Amino acid sequence: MTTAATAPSDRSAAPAWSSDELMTVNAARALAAARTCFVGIGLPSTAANLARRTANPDLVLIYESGAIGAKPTRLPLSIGDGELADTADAVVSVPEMFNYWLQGGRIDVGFLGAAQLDRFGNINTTIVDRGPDRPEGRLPGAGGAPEIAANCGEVLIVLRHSPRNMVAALDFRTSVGHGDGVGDRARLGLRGRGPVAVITDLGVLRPSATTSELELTELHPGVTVNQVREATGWPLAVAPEVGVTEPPTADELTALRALKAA
Amino acid sequence: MTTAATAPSDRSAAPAWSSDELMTVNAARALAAARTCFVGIGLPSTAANLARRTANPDLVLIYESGAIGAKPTRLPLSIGDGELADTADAVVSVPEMFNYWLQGGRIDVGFLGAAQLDRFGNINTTIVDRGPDRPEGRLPGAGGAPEIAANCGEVLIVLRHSPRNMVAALDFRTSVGHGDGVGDRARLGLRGRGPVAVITDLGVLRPSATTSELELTELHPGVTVNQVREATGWPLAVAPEVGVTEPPTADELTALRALKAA
Amino acid sequence: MSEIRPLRDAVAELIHDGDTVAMEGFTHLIPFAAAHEIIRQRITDLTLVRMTPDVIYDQLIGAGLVRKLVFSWGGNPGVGSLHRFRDAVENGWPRPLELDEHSHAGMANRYVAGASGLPFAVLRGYRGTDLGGRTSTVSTVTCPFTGEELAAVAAVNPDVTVIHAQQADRAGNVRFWGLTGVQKEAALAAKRVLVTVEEVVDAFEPRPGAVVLASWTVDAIAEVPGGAHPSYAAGYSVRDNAHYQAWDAVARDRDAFTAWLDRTFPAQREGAVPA
Amino acid sequence: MSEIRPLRDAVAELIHDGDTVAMEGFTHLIPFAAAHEIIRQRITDLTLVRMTPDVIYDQLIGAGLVRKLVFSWGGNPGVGSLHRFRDAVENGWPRPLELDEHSHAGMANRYVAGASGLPFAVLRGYRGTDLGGRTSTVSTVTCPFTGEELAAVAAVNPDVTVIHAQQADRAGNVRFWGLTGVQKEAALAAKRVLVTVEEVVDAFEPRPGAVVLASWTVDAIAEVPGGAHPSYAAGYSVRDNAHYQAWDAVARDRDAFTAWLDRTFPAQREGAVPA
Repeated sequence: MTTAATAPSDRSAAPAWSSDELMTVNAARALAAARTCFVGIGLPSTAANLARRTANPDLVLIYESGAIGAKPTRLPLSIGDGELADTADAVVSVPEMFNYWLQGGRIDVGFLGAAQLDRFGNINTTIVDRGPDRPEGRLPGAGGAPEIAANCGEVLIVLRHSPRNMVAALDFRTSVGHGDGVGDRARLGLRGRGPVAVITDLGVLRPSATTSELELTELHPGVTVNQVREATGWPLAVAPEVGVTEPPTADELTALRALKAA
Repeated sequence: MTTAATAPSDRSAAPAWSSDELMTVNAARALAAARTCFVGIGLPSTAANLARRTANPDLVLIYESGAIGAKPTRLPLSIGDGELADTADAVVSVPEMFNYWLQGGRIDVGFLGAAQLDRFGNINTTIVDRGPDRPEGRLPGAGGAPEIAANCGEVLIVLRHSPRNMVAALDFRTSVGHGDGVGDRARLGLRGRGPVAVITDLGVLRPSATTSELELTELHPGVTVNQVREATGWPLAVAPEVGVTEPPTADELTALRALKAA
Repeated sequence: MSEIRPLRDAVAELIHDGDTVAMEGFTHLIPFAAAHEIIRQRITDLTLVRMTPDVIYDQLIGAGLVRKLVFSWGGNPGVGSLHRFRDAVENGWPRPLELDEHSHAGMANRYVAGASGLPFAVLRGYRGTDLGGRTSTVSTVTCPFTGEELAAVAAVNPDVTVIHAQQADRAGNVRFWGLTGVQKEAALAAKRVLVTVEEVVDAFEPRPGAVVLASWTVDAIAEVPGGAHPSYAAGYSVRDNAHYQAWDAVARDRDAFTAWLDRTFPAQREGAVPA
Repeated sequence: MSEIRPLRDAVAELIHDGDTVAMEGFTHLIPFAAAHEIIRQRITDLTLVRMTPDVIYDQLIGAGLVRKLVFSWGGNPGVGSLHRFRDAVENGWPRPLELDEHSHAGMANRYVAGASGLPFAVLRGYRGTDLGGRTSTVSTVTCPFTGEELAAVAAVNPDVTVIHAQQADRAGNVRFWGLTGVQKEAALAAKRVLVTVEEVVDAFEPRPGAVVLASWTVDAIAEVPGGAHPSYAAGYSVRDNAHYQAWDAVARDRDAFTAWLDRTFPAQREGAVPA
């Protein structure tokens, strides 16, 4: 964190980082203590690869395509790019990945994106109401997410904060976060702890220990509570003490930009 | 068959072949039309390897240790000798072998031995009554046999004929042949046809189309029906016409002896 | 026992109108050339099965050949939507598309059950989601030992599975390596199997991580170098990511897609008046 | 994360009296050296799990360390009986041996369920046999789609799984090849994993057919060249069939066996008066 102060103090220049970079850097930091991470493509993959270059060089990246311990030198476009297999410690079949590795309870952290998220961290990636003409507008669907959400030790969710994404009621529940509230995961027989943090471009939400409802626990530098409230589609709970995330360090930004440029 | 006549006519010399050789040669011939054979160790393995050298050079040998298309140059002692893997078209894990290959219904012929066999071709390899002191004398147990008997297209059984082996009632039913009689396999949901031939050192028994009870259909050269009756622990059914098996050819004997000597 | 033959003949013989067809390959080794041959031959009313429909099924759906889709993730990986898939589902263009939608874990296990000769598979999945409410191929079973309730998914047994592999040998054995996905299970679950390969070799050299399908598990092999493009074949090509990105613009617009279809498969429109 | 350490320490730390222990290896790669270390340390009251008990468990049973055996085929492959196993079952010598007896398909699926985090597995098996009547770990389930009744077997999750592999690398990853059996499943089903290896190498060279266990799935690795003898390690040794044949005479007779035990593990009898 030694060099971070140089950037935000330079207020006359263009912002030293984008809100997406804030989101990604904070998502990578959330992996500091993980041994293994099941990585979805897109933002989760960027954050997990950044973590390997910064907070957690030993992080084992696991892609649903079958690569265990992948060490890609650049960001893969798909979860099946050749470099994932070429650099992996082991490559397994897709059924083995889902049965022995994910369902077997071997993965510490599942890292998911979401098209819609509700206050209990449940995820929709299946259909969205696009109005009277298209009440069932298609999204890609479930992929690995339902079982990642069910079986990983814990789940991190990363998505951009907007009322369209953070909704009062999902149009479809693809993956279970905390279900209908505290105790619901146990009732459903889901083994992992579920979502422990939702990292957005505005801040971080975490489930309340008593209700499992997401509450705002951290803001990114320069963001206000009201901004987050306005970007959230339900009446947002706010933690008694709201922290501010550390600004990205120069090392983090350099690594992230190198990763995206490669 | 061109050279076979020279041997049996030479009655003054020692027998040109042993009863075990008769059994093995006839067991190998029973594989003439098979594409794939699931091979147990011992007599079945000897017969299947002989078939590859005589009646069916393209026969695909499948060993439960995971070797598909093994082409051993000498008889393996165990089903896991290294040469089985070294010469195989593919090596798979043991769960895959039993689930995808055997249970998947991909194997034409299962080749089994037996410690006890009953009149419906049911097999015991688990426990035998060794008298009042040891009512549960141990045999090795089931191994792959129950599912080989259930899931192969058809089953061949090879064993030495004696009242101790061919019994009125099994001490334990390890593997199902024709169960309690005709229609029983279907009732149990067993998919293959079950035992189609029992090849012994005295002749061949096949299940009756109407009762599924084994009946004597062929004698080996020089063996009488009475000899077989005496060696069978139940009142043996005899087919209306009992054939005589072709004597071993010189090629068959040469191949068998080379195999056993290697 | 497999036969090595021209792709056109193999497709014509093995794939028929109304069939359930699985064309697998998890990002890697997707059998695009075989799909294009299906378009060329206008084989239609298909039920298509694939974990990730990908651009390959976007093309078949847009061409109007697909009645039903069985799948678990319908996006253009790393790019965005599959627009032909969306248009068919949302607007019924060029025809309505019935869906049987699962999770990846569920689909993988449906193939495993199919390959294993079982009517269903058991997994920890679907609990608490809305997925089970939209399909008749998810249910539950209770563990007879613990009393725990688990998800059950019905086996998939396609009429035909089509895969792309790096190599076949002269005896008709097939071998593929790299990310091997769910292709072994998809092939072993099917009644008929068609494999396109980068090349036919005299004999296989040792190769780490290779999956071998013995010749007696395959019906037909066609030698089609580059037959996975814009997907790839490890050791022969790399994924054409630019092509996947460019597909977005082609598929987004019905006219652009139709123009692509006309351009790529001119024979099927030979009776049409040039614009 | 695996640690490379002396076999004696690894066994002492990971395996305790009363544990359920699986020592797998299907004819190939049987971890004899680790079993001998268990005898040396007199770790007892074990429940042993193995598809084929083989000579390795005949020795542990004869040494009186085994309370219960979970298995599917208890012979000396290609030779005949396991006499120590028989003597324990038939005569309770040196102690009674409880059995949980399955078929190979059932045992393989019990490990698969254990590795998959499921309480049971489904298979086509056991129907019409007497096997189910003697164990509480076989039952039935009904397919929710077809109504068909199938066999269910309970998952096996050993306290410890011990396997022998050809190689580990400096990072503690483990690799084995050849006939790979059910070892991956047995290892992934266990709470703790101990691997003996022929050698520790700086880095793995490419190797066809190799199974890799990442270091974070293994607790301890011990370098024990020849640690599978009289079983074998493909690429390092061949199966010592003569040794298996000679075992028959040793095990057939209690005195001959006891003499072998005294000769092979003299330390444990050090308090005994010489004859």
